[in-house]
Amino acid sequence: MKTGILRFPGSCDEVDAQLAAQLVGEAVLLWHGDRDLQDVDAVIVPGGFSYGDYLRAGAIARFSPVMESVIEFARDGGLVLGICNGFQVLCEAGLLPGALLPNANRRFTFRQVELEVVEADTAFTSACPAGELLSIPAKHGSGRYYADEATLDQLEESGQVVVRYRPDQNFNGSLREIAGVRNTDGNVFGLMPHPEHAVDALTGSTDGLRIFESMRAAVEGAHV
Amino acid sequence: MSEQLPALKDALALGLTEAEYELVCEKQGSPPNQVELAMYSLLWSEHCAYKHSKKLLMTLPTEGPAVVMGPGENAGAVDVGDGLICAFKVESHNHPSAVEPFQGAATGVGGILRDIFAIGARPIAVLDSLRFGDIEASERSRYLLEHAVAGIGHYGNSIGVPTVGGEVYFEAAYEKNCLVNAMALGLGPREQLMRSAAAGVGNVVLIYGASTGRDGIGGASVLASAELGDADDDKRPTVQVGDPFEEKKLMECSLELLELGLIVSLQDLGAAGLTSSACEMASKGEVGIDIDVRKVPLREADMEPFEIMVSESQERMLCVIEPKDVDAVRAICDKWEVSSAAIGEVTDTRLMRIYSDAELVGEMPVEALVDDCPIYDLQPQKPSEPLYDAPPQRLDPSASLSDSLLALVGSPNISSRRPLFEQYDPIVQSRTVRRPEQADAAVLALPNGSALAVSIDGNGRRVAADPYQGTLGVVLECASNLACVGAQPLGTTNNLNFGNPEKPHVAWQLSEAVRAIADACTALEAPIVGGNVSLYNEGASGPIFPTPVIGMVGLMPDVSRAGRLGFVEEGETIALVGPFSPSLDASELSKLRGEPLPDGLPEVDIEAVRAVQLVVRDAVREGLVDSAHDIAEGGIAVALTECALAASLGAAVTLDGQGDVWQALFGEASGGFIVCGHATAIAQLSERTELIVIGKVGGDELRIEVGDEVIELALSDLRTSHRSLEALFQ
Amino acid sequence: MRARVLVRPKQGILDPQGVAVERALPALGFEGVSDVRIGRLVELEIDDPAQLEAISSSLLANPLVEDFEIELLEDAPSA
Amino acid sequence: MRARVLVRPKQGILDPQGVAVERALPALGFEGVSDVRIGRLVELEIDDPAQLEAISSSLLANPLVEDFEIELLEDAPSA
Ligand SMILES: Nc1ncnc2c1ncn2[C@@H]1O[C@H](COP(=O)(O)OP(=O)(O)O)[C@@H](O)[C@H]1O
Ligand SMILES: [Mg+2]
Repeated sequence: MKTGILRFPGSCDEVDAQLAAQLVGEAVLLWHGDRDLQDVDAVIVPGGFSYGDYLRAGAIARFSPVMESVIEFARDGGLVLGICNGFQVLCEAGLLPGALLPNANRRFTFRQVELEVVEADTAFTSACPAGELLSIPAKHGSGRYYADEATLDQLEESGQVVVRYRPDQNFNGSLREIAGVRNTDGNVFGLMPHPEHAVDALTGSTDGLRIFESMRAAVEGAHV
Repeated sequence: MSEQLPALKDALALGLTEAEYELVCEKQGSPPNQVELAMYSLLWSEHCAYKHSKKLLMTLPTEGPAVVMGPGENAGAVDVGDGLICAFKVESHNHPSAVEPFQGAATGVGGILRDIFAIGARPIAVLDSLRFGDIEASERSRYLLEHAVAGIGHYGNSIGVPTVGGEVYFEAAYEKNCLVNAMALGLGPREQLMRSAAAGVGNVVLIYGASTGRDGIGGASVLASAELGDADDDKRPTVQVGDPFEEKKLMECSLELLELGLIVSLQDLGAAGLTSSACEMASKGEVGIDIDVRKVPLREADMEPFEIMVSESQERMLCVIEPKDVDAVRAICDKWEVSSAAIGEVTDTRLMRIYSDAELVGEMPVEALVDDCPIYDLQPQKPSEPLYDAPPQRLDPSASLSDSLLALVGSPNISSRRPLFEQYDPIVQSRTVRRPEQADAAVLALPNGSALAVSIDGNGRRVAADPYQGTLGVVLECASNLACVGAQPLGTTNNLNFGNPEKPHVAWQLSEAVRAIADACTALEAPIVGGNVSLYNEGASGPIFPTPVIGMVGLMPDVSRAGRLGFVEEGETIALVGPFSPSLDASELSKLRGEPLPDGLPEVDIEAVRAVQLVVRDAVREGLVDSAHDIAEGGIAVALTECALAASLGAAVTLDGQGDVWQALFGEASGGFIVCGHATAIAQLSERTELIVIGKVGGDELRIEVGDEVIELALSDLRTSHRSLEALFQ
Repeated sequence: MRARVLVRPKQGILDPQGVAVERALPALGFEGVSDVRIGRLVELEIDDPAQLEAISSSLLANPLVEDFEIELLEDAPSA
Repeated sequence: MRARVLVRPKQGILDPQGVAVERALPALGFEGVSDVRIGRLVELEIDDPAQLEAISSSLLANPLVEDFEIELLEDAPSA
């Protein structure tokens, strides 16, 4: 599998995502100004502060040339994972439902959180049993997931809520404890916590690796 | 511009003395004009010229086997093996933070990061060292704390450099002068190491990064030709606003330029802006530089030449490049959306010549600007009267041992810093093996399986009680922190935060502290590779506590053996290691009890402490012990609490009942460590060093028996106390 | 032409900053303040004000969670 | 009474957000926009509008880096 990780001015966790993706295949960085996705099998929109998070997290990055290609790639069924700022960019770009608002605690917050895998039958979580708790760090200032009630109901019904915070760990105030959602086709997934920072026991947990392993399984399954 | 030359009164308003002004006139051969006076006044300021500290700094040990770059460049650097260097430095942003804590702290982080990438290293970590007034009593101090922490987080998080450690103390002596020091570390290939000396007559001087505005032109606005009326006030903002997004691009752009070998010399623009960076580049390279201020990209079009030269706008760099590389350099800047402009040329004149288009608006010998500022001798004198008031009493001296432990664990200087550090991203860059509260030092993995460890420390109260012994304690504590994770010090940086050095008692504090740093760093073989000095931190109520802040970087061969402070397993043996003779002098307990500072502290045996550090270091490296934690504020009882809370594992401990139980439990001193491990391992360790087995890990309470007395506290109660700072951040 | 875009959190969406301000006021001695909402103020110089609607809905505000209001100002505002 | 406080970065003070937005606009196909300044919009219900000046300078704006302007609105704004 070859993964492409976007690099915007202000991206911070793109190299971390690259290191994580390299554990399951090849991984290259894709410059925001280029439209060529270099034939990757999957795209990661990484964490950080693209364009300083000025105005609104993700608001400016979603207009970059590379995002035009990513939108097309996603429409064609390509796997797209948005992590933290990447999740915000994907929501701003309309590839995922909802929006991420400033944390309810009004502060950038770093915390190791436990995520419940709500949907294990997705291209991003197939390596996890449903109900499993993944210990993964979260770190952000705008991670409060919001969508209107009708949308939330519909997301839950259609299995689009993929991961949730344990209720006592939902520091950002996300509605219905939502930590990550996918699109209706299931090929685009965004979450606020950082699976790429949970791929090595030395620096934390290895629970995040499952996300990358699931993506590899999805890509390789599709190839056979 | 105004034709009228500034006069002596302007020089005085800019902080020069009459004698210094006369010396400037002599060096210039005539009274300086507006631009010249502005530049002299900055370069001859305490901040740039180290007028009152230079002689002391010369006494510091700066050489050692690992040192690749000592003091004198933007940051120091040590060799960490495999062709890599670690650059590091600590710097203060005290005054700006007292005025506007969010921006002051944020730009402090921005400034220290530029120093790191200016020498060709990629910033890999930030640490902060903070001092505020009594937060229990002072609304202002709570405000400063909250905003300074937010500012540090804002900058470090947004730029993608992890903040991996730090320290904060609250003491009334900092009420009017808070301290905000930030330290940064960087990693880079040794052959990419960059110096700031300008070279190559005919080479191009290029500025890149943010545009130049009126930021930080505080004092110098007295030079404005127009009378400053109320209406003009907002034309002269002094608050510098940080833009981490701009700096992120600046950093990536700089590192790419260095990697491509396009840069001859590089320097950040920090305090004193273009003036200091250009003059220092010229001075170090023994050349001259011509600058045309009209070529500098401006944020406000109507800036005068002197304003452009002294502006402290953030996120700017100055480099010297070969004329043939100008297009290539500018193309890289464009790629990163960083603006750039060729503004001058390296000359062989040894003059700084400032032009405004074709007009020469300032001409000064580089040597006069940079080297000829008078250096002053200190007049140290130990004060005959106590300098500091006794703190308010917060704990009844007749409180029980258990209540006293709870009070200590919940006191602002000891309680958990989690509400602060969880506003910082400690893990970006995927290198952080130990983050705050996991170990005494932060641990950062290196590519070859080894690791760096870093710690920052500075207990001002103990230094106030005894500048020499107190400072020894600070340096030793830093090294002890490194030992606890298994690291050996490679080098040290320091920030000397003191009051007015022209006062004999402050001069005494300063000289004693520097003497201690020199002695301790020599003994530890941890030479000083850089640092910073922040003087005049005082107001009508007196000086701050003398606060030498020490940052130390060490190396351990095997990252997988990095030590931790929390207990590990039920049933393990707990031992007290080291030549530990606790005393309540200047301790946290005596502070809570409202006792005044003593005059002097017990003597520290540096060699004995160093010896036990080596034993602990090796025991951690070998995996002989499972945890190690040095005893610091609050004594052994607090250290045990921290080991227990970090692991959510209780302990039952018996301490020697001879002597004063208060001293045994809460006394402080250098050289004590709590280690835990299997009984056989502890027995093995006892063959290497003085050690007392004091108890076992287990249960959900902390029980400490001492003589006839017992402390018995549920971990949950200790934890509640330990979280007391959370209330400030609701 | 100088223009101003006022961006506000939509009704019904929690505004933690607004809540914090509202909570802080009584402690500072200010009573009788309620319903505090904090949004963004964007001021700009624009050649073609007809573009403002598109700029606002695509960039300055996120219509899912924010409302916006455009004001055209003849003169420069009293800075 | 409904009131509105416009909080802006002071003249001469760097406005990183404004700069970033201004730079981004041409890439989105919007030309001819300049001098973008981004501030805060605070709207509130207040019994005694005479307090607004004090509230603004002590809490809503940081007078070191921001200016503010108070507008009293008779009716509720078109939310
Ligand atoms: N306390 C100190 N100990 C050792 N070196 C110091 C100390 N204070 C300043 N220096 C050195 O003096 C030089 C100038 O420092 P500074 O003016 O802070 O530089 P910059 O403007 O690059 O931050 C640096 O190389 C710094 O390391
Ligand atoms: Mg420097």
